[in-house]
Amino acid sequence: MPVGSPRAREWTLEELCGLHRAMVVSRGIERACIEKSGHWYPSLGEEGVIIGTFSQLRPDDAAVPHYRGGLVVPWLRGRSLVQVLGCVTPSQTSPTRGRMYGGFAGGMEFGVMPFITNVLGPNIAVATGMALSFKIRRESRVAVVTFGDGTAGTGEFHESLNMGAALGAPVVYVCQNNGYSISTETQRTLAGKSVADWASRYGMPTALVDGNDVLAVAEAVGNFVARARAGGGPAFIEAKTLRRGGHFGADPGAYMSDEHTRAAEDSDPIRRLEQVLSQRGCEDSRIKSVWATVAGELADAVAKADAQPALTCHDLGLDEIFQHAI
Amino acid sequence: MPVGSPRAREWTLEELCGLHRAMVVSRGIERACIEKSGHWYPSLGEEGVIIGTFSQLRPDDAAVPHYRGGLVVPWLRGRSLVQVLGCVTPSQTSPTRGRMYGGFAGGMEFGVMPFITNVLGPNIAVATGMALSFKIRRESRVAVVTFGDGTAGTGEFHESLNMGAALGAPVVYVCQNNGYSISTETQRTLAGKSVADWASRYGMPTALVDGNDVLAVAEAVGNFVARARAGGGPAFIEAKTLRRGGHFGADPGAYMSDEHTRAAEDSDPIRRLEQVLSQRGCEDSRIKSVWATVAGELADAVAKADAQPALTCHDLGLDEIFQHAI
Amino acid sequence: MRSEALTPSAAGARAITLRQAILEAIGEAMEADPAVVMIGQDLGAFGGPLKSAEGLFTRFGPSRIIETGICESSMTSLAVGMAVQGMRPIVEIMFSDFLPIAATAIVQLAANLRYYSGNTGSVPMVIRTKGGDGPYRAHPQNYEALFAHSPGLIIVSPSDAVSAKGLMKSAIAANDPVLFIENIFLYNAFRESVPAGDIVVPLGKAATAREGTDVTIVTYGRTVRTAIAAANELARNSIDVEVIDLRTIAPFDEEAVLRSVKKTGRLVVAHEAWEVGGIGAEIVSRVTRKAFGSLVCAPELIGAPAVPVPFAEPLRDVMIPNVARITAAVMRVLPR
Amino acid sequence: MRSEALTPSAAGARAITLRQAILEAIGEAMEADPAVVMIGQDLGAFGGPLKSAEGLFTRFGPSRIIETGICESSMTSLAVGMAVQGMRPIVEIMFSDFLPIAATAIVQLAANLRYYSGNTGSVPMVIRTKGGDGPYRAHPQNYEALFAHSPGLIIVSPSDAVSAKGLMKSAIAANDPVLFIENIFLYNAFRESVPAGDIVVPLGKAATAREGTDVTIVTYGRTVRTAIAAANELARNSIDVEVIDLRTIAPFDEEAVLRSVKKTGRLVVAHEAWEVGGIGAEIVSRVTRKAFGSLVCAPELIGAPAVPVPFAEPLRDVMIPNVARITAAVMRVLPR
Ligand SMILES: Cc1ncc(C[n+]2csc(CCOP(=O)(O)OP(=O)(O)O)c2C)c(N)n1
Ligand SMILES: Cc1ncc(C[n+]2csc(CCOP(=O)(O)OP(=O)(O)O)c2C)c(N)n1
Ligand SMILES: [Mg+2]
Ligand SMILES: [Mg+2]
Repeated sequence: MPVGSPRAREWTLEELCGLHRAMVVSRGIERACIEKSGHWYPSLGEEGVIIGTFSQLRPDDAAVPHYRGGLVVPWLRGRSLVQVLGCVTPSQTSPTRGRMYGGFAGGMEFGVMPFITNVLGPNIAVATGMALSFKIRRESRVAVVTFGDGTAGTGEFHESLNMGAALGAPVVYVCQNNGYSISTETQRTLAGKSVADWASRYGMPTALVDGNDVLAVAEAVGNFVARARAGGGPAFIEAKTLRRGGHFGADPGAYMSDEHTRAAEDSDPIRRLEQVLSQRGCEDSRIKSVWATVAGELADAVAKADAQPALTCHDLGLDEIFQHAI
Repeated sequence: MPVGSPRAREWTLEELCGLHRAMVVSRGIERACIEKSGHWYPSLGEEGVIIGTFSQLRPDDAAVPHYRGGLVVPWLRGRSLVQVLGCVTPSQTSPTRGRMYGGFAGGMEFGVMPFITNVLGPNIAVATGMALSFKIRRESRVAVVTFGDGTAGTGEFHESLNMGAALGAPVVYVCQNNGYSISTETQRTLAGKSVADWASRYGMPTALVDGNDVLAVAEAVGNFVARARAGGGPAFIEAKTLRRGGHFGADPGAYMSDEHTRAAEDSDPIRRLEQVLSQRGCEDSRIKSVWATVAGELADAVAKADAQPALTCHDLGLDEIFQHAI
Repeated sequence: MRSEALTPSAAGARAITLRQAILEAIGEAMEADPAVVMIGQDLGAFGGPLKSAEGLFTRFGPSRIIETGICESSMTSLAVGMAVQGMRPIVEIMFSDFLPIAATAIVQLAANLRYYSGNTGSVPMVIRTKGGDGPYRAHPQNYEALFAHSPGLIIVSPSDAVSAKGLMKSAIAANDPVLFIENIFLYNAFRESVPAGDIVVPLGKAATAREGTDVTIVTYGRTVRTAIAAANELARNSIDVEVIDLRTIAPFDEEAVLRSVKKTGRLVVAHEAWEVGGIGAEIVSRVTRKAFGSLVCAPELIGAPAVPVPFAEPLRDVMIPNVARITAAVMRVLPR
Repeated sequence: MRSEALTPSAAGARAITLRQAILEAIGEAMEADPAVVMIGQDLGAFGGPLKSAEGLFTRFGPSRIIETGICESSMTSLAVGMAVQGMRPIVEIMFSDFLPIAATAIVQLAANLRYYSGNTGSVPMVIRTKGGDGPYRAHPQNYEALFAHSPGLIIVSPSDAVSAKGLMKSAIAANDPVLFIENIFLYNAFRESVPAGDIVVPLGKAATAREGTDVTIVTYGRTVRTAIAAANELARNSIDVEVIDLRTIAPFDEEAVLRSVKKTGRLVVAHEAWEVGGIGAEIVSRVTRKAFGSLVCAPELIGAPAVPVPFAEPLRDVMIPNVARITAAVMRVLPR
């Protein structure tokens, strides 16, 4: 959708600036993580899907983000940047206390599900179960889950959507389709037209959106979240985005097509929102200052996170495996 | 399809008689098994799918039958009725040698895959793998697998069809849809329109046929088998049938709708083929004699199978677990 | 009979089966706490496989007795999601054959969540299943050891109706995931006097099913009853066997086992599952490492030999620890 | 170094990593037999995770190096179907974390087929995976014990490049399913001299990685090398340790283990996996039952403590049996 095309809803400048800042923070977090480790799985360029999705939830809704780019989600709900970065430099005061790979940390205090197992798939069912709980208790909460296009090929995806539909769970499924599963162009291993086409066969409304248009994502998610909240049951969104670079930081992605790489550069979701902001009269300097401020906040957060007391062998927590010792 | 409606292919009287006899044998085997155990899972009334499907294979094709009604399939390929019944009264000379529940026996000597695990789902992938082997070796063989509508709800179903399609495996998937998964009307737990509709989304040709019309099944399977053999890749058939009675012999099926039960009685696939036979000039007495002959053969087979030397604790076969002792 | 010994003749006690005792625990828990729900296949009109959910659907309706299709893996993950959100789901895996399908959800998701989340989340969930050889000889798998290598998971298998009820109550009340294995052979094999209302049978604690001084038999589930029968037989020859019913298989009650072995000096472990790589190996290993000095001779382990569980009776009967096999093992650990 | 001792300085021997040795075995087997194919994710341009399939796609093309999506469960069942039809599939499960997803296919399908089919079928299949803690600390699971309770399945985990090549060749040649676990830490940690062409390293046979008379350490995989390092350290104090490298974890070489314990009378078992319910329990149990009289003191078991494997280095380092922990265990089994 070209910049400036008619939108499904009105966006205030404040809202737009909020989304922009969140995307800039997301990118900043990722850049900081890449610097820390070549084995970080960056979400650069996928901020449109991540922020577009998780900005549309109520604080009491359940957020179940994909592993790629999930670190920002608890921040959206109030986790400090020091704590966010602490997930990546585990210390005695960091949220994960070193137990999990930082990118999988989630934040249950903020209603954000961690990637407890790095098996791809189960979290789609987890989100469905969370939503089902809300329905059983007649709460007006919803669950939203994002997952990759590779993950959409698992049996868990199908079983979960089927259960969600059959049980009428208030859940919104969002496929963060970046075109790749590690080195595999998923169109090669996923037979058929699209993930959205699969999902539509479970009798739920589906939308195929430009994932690099954060507003399109937010509008689709917002609609479906409202629908689910009103008792309308589950819905599905396929948000097309593009992985910028290899699977992990140190992966040069030599197997990726030039086309893909060029398209990824060209359709940067942050730049696209900035064009909208300009059109809405937001000055360049104000946009630039967001980047600068965020950079400063992040540099500070990294420094503070790095300075936390290091873990020692005594922090293993042998007695924290059950609530009561068995 | 009403009796006598135009067929997709010509059937000789001999062919029709062959199908008829096979269905009568199938029903006779099942009746004998029900008598032996209340925990037999009968395929009464589902012979149209079973015989319609597995009669259309070449002897060197791979047959992977559903657990319900699978016992007849090796017989179609030459296993004696004594051996067939021997699966159910395990003895020293029976094919399974008592190791498996009779209904799961298969017959690998006849290219019929057993139900090695009673987990529903994996055999759909097994058949896909067999087909893929044929493709890799450039053999003109195909694999055909049947499975229930309950089984179609598993992730394995989706993953297998996706692999079959993506890899172009010469396999024909046949859903023996009898409306139930134990006590569950599957339309209640399977969201969406139909299993065929799901399957169609993997980009393979699909057909929805009346499973109680053995000729319709045979024609659809025959077409897709020929297509797969010619290198056309996988295809899917949903054959609608009706479970006649409970999940197992001793299950009264009190939860089943009267409608279902009446429809099952009314659409007996054997009776329907007999109408075709009559129209083709086959005399009633000839049809009756088939039943009588089969009944006699079965009584004889049951007696012979029962008379085989019983298993003892020495038949456990502790050294038959690996090819070479480890 | 043993059931007598275990059962206080409390007011409201009735003679019921192990299956009914478990159902009673579930029913009472569901009455008491709306967070308790059950999820599985064929729990409605069918009443669950082997009537494992009999009557519950009528009492609690479809929003608390949730029926799904065949999808054990995602169904279990879904229940984890419910548990994380404050429900207390009881996942019904029809038969233990299907546990491996849900292995990821159980071992990697449910068992790990509390620890990995730094105690910010927990999984109060029961995974109940039926396994072991039974009267109709289907679904004879004993897969408990596949799950006993997973810190964070509790595994329970009761041997009598009273403890079955109490353990199920404790399992539902626990704020950690419990795999609850119901032995098919025991399901309707006897009736025992079970008190109505709450019975407290704690997780993690073994019971001395029979006191004795000469030999310790450590066992669980169906084999507890076989061991008691063997002990009674041996008692006629003045051999005094102590039978420890683990009740909780993992983590097992090391203290109770060591206490008994320190008294008797002789250990026999018996279970229906395969000997190789089974629960018995862990028990023998633990006892040997922690009470080597108390052992006067090599421990004995009685379980299934290393072949897939066959179907036919004459073959299956060789697999299962019966009175003769257990008696012979006891004799082997005694001085000749 | 140990690699010297193991490696005949054959013509064509080159210094290669364990990863390369395994790749060489696979490449040679694929050259020799068109029935050998490989199936998994990202085996093509990517060369497999950690380059586990490097170069194979270029050599053998897409009909023999088969790429799938993320579907470990059905992919493994699919490979069973191929094996039944006379192929020799090598299933690549990227990391051992994903083994539980394929548990049904491995434990219930592949392991059971020969026996249940009365020897009318077989599953010549290798399931290869990478596991254990490694340089980049991801995918640190050690799930071998989850699969060592399954009669019909062979589990292998090599500790050096030569045996890695030989064992992979044997695994591919075997007409039964083999779970082949490649330790991530060892993957590129060293180069050893490996002969080109066939090396025969039989399945089911342990190797004496170091001869000794005082204490037996039974171990496998990465821990073999740690044990040797510990033994070398202890040798300075004139403690002479024998290190048994199981190579095949299940069924393990009981004879070799018992022979060594009968010689030394003292047993230490060490592995990276959790102590509780692990392979070590089976070894301690077996030795105790079969060679009780030879043991002069309680065996020691060194493995991971009972918490999910944490990520951060300071925590992970407590989990893994290092030289200090092994040395201390050896000291505990020696007279003071
Ligand atoms: C079940 C499973 N198989 C394999 C992996 C290894 N793996 C990690 S990331 C990844 C690619 C996932 O692709 P996608 O879902 O599209 O997410 P993306 O990385 O593109 O964000 C794979 C295969 C895994 N984590 N889980
Ligand atoms: C994975 C799995 N879950 C549960 C079962 C128990 N079970 C046995 S038969 C059956 C119903 C299967 O329904 P369907 O596939 O439609 O076959 P049908 O019995 O109708 O022929 C179920 C759930 C099973 N065998 N496997
Ligand atoms: Mg992707
Ligand atoms: Mg059905």
